[in-house]
Amino acid sequence: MFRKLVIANRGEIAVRIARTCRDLGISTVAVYSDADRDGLHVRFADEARRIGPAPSTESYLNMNALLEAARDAGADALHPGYGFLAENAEFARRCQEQGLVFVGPTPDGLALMGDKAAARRIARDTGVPIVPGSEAVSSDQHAIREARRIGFPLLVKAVSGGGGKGMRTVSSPSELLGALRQARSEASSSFGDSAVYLERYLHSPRHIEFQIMADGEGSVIHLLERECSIQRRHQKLIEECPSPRLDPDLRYRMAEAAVAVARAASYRNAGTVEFLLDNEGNFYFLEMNARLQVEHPVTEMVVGLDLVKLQLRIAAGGRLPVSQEEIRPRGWAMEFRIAAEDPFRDFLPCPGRIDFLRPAGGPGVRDDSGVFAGGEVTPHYDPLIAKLIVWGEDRADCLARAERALREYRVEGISTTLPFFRRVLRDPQFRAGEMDVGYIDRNWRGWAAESETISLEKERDRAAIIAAAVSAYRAGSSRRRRIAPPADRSAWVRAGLEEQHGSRR
Amino acid sequence: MFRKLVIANRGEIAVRIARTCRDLGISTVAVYSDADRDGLHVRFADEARRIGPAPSTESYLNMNALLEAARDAGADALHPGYGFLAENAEFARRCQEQGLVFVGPTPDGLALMGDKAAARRIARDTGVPIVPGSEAVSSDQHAIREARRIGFPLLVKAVSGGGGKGMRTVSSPSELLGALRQARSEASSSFGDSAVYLERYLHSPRHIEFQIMADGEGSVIHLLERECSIQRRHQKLIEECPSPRLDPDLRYRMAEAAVAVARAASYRNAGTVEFLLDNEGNFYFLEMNARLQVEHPVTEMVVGLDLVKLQLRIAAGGRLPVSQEEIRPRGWAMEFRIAAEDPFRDFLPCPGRIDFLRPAGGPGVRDDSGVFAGGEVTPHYDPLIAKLIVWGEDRADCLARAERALREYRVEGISTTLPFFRRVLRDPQFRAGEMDVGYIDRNWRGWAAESETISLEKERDRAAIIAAAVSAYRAGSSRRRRIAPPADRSAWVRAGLEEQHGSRR
Amino acid sequence: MGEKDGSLRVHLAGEPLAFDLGGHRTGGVSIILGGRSFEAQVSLEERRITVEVDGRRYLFERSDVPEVGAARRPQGDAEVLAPMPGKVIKLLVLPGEEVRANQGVVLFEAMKMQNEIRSPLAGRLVAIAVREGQAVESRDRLFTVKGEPGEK
Amino acid sequence: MGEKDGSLRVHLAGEPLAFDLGGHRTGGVSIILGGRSFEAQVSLEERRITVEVDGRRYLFERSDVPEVGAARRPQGDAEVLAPMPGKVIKLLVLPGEEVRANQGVVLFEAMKMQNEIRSPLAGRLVAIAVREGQAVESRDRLFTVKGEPGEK
Repeated sequence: MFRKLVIANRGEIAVRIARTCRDLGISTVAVYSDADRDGLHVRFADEARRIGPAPSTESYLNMNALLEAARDAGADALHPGYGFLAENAEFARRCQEQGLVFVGPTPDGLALMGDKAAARRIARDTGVPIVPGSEAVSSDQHAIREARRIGFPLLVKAVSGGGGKGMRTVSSPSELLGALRQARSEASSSFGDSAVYLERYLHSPRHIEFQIMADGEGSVIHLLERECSIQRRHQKLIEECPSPRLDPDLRYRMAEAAVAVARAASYRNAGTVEFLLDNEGNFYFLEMNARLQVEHPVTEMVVGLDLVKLQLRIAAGGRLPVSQEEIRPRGWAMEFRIAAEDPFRDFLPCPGRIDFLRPAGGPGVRDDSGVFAGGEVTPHYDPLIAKLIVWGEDRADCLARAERALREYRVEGISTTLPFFRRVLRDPQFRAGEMDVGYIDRNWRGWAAESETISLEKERDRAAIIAAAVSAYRAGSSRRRRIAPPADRSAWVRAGLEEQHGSRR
Repeated sequence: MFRKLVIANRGEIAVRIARTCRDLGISTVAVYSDADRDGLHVRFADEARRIGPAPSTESYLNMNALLEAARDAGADALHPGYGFLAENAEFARRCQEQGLVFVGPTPDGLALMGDKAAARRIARDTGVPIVPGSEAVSSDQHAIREARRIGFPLLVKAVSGGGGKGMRTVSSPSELLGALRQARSEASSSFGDSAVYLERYLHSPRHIEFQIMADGEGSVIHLLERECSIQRRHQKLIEECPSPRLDPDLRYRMAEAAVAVARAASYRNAGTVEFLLDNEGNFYFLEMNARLQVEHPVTEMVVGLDLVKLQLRIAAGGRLPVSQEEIRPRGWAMEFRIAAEDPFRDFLPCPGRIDFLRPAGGPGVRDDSGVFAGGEVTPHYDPLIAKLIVWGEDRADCLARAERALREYRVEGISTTLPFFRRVLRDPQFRAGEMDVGYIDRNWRGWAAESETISLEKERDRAAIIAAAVSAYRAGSSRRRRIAPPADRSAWVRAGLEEQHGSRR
Repeated sequence: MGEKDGSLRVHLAGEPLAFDLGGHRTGGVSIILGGRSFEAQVSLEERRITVEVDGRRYLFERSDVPEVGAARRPQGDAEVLAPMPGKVIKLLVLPGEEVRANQGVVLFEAMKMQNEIRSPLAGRLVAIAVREGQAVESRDRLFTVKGEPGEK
Repeated sequence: MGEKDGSLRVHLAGEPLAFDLGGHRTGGVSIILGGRSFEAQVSLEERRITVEVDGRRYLFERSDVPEVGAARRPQGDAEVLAPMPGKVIKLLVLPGEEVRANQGVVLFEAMKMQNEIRSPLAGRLVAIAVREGQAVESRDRLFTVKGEPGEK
């Protein structure tokens, strides 16, 4: 096994990787930009090295700085996490040249899967259905030609992309060039590669993906699927394992397809084969993510294995320690991505200081936070601050526990996606497992508006809310210095305080 | 299922019960003494009722107040948790008379198992070996006679006891009456019953217990054993499931004995059959705890079931939803009882305000806290503030994760048992699974002393510690108002700051 | 309304109510009212107090502080402020041009996500206060739209 | 020793060392020194600073504050203080009686656990400052033991 490993990432995933390294006795080297000196990942590592100023292009995407840190620290391995350079073949190659084991696929494997167009060809040649689309588009003219062939609506996607970054939906020809520009710009700043391609937009499919593990020695297994249809702008917000949609037969066929693609690509290490599933039960290969996914914990909860540990074993030249037959799933798991975003302002990112943090706990609850009370969420990086993972004996049990855990969870100081999740958990459709990638766009705007209106049945409920507001109002001046409390109460509008005012007589 | 349930307890176990009730859609009523208005259990319940002043005899042991709260709230069930009135047959009977379902054994079952002497008779009659001892002793004279028969060393134990309360070790006749006095007094204030009995003291046995579930309709199953040998003054500090000592044959024989005792007693609901195991592999029935145990989560992690949910189902008249064959254990779990006690001052309880709390997280970690940052640990009740539960694929994995989790865990403002656990985890004997009930007495004093001496190999380590001390020293005056920082640095002794001082030249 | 020993008395529609307020303000306020226990999370912002109880959310808003993002001025104009710290990537409309309601005016990047800041109303873009590549703070003015006379 | 921008310079045995101290004091101090990262938990008490790093614990103690539980006075006497808030259950020795070192003098209950507060030295119990049933605060005086002349 490795002696010392550089974690070329930040936030919750750097913390996640550090944890497994500690479990295995591997010494860890955290890297940090100037904005992350006080990051939790710095504290959870055995060593820490500054790699540059806040902008990611000068730090977490800075290959030279990362490789130098690894050299100086005397590391023998590097885990890239997800995002940043995780799927960058050049970076993997440069690690290799420096004698540093890159925990992930081979550079060739990365180049292959990183080229989404090439990955699609492999799937097609393996007999796995794909969504109609283009190769990488070389120019605006090329894009216009391809778009005409594919038809609208369509998607612009980053060739090196993932996590919804560098991806845009285009519903009519007039939007194409603007979307291309945005996608290229975002792709460039996120992945250091501005190349994009086009793909037909399927109407409200489900997003279902299979976790693959391959040791490069011939063993390729899958660790079930994940249902990731709850997305906003192609970013997943809730994932679950297994999918409520799959029956054993469909699961079997999709898993076979996923394993076949990985085999055809001579894939090594952890990977995820993404599919779209339409409501007739037809599935289409979308792409293969050649890295650990954000949502890997739901799989871990159900199969009882540590995916980062498996990654490290494989990277260290080991064989897969489990066979397909030994994978025995138990129960149901869901993940909620707690992000510093305000769901009531169109999911606008909102960095700031976390004044109070009380993660949920108790049976079936796992907390993967990248932050701590008193810490700062910087505006420089992804707004994901923590992942709440919930396990239950079955989906109903998991839903009940998730509702409880979301109710317990407290983050103060910044807005988060928690209120969004609480609302989704009350939706009968979600509870019935009925969802597709259009779920949030269809539902959230209405729900957000509904919660903005005070419409309480019971006077007592209303009174409790007023009491809370009054109490906060009073405590406010002493506790929150950055925000001036309103000087004049009569300036407050809407029912709340007015009611109270009116009831004084 | 029940509509509304009173949780007749406080702290982490009240929180634990509230969680499962939420999962099942049962409305909960918390009860609180004046010292617990700001307890976490009040926040996690749907209703809350004051039951009296801080002393437990006037609140959590006050049957009238509890029954009145239940009546006023219109509850149809009551869960007693552990300790307090959990094993009080009279209380269970009074609940029944009031039409309130007591979540636990029948009043008769409680009376039977609550009378430890009667329980021993049942075990003996079922053919299960017992530790030699007395019936309840009626007077000091009776005790002296019985003690002579049993021989020294011996144990004084509360008839209604549990959790090491009202229990004393007596190594010679001269200590007997003092121990009786203390045990009676403690038993009275903890359980409202001062009766005690005597039992032979076995030299360094293991404490191993089996989790039983019985539906009172004929189904009695066991959910494996728990190893609970890491005890101090008969209070468990670390528990694990399964036990590293049991092989399949011994496990089978002990489980059979445990189930036989429960059957013979026509036991209903959750219970725990405790055994002592000597190093020749002989086991002795100790007692049966007729309630949920503090350490039940390690079982939950391994069998994948919610024991509180099973308790509620059985209490509501349901059959056991699983058979013995369906219990499929997975992996290994350990629990660490984080108590407000200073292990470096002979585990002296140390109540106070929790300034900062960062429970451990990540894969395999479950947090069952009864407190939150900013909350107060009152001097009135048990010092247990949180339980850290860790699961791993096997014992080695569990140990590694436990070490990591203990390292992450931060509690500021009060002393806790965390440093004790960190030290135990470094002990090769513990890691090898070699332990008995004398483990702490044999080892801890030496370890505590060792950690008080500064003996660092590397100058740099020493420097880091000095830096931390200096940094805290500077921050201290502004942050901790209750403690005056030392005015004169030269008054500080021991190596630390002197070293720094000396190195200034 | 009166307060004594952490309890709060309010008369609501003539009926007196006694609240019992917990002592801790961070981590949410614990409220006991008529036997029911609530944990309310309250956040204070310049323009509003948000109270969240049992997963439901209630707003108390001020009328005298301009709304972030799109504050309608009395005259029918809108002054649009930066919703958070970030960077102006691109200006999508030139000063003096007409804009439709909800049309993107500024392409804005924050936390690696690009968002279009849109015009809240149809009218004419009369002023842009930022340039491409500029870093802005929360509530910095981005642009001003003068409403169409007919729309007022 | 000097400090600048969260960094701290110390000369140790002539060798200059640059620490990088994190900005947050609660939740432990983050220290980076020579590439190594430490999270130190520090607790301040009246008599000592405890620093815990990587599961190891280091004490810095003051010599001029009497120790709780058993503070030896210069004359060879010991004044024993309550270690925490609690209740005196029973007095086990009468004033004027002889006590052995480590003999229990007061039976003390706190957090439902009974503990004997012991004499730190052999000698005579010269004063008891509490009565049975009395509630005491942390650091209240419990009793005083006068050491045996020979023991001094």
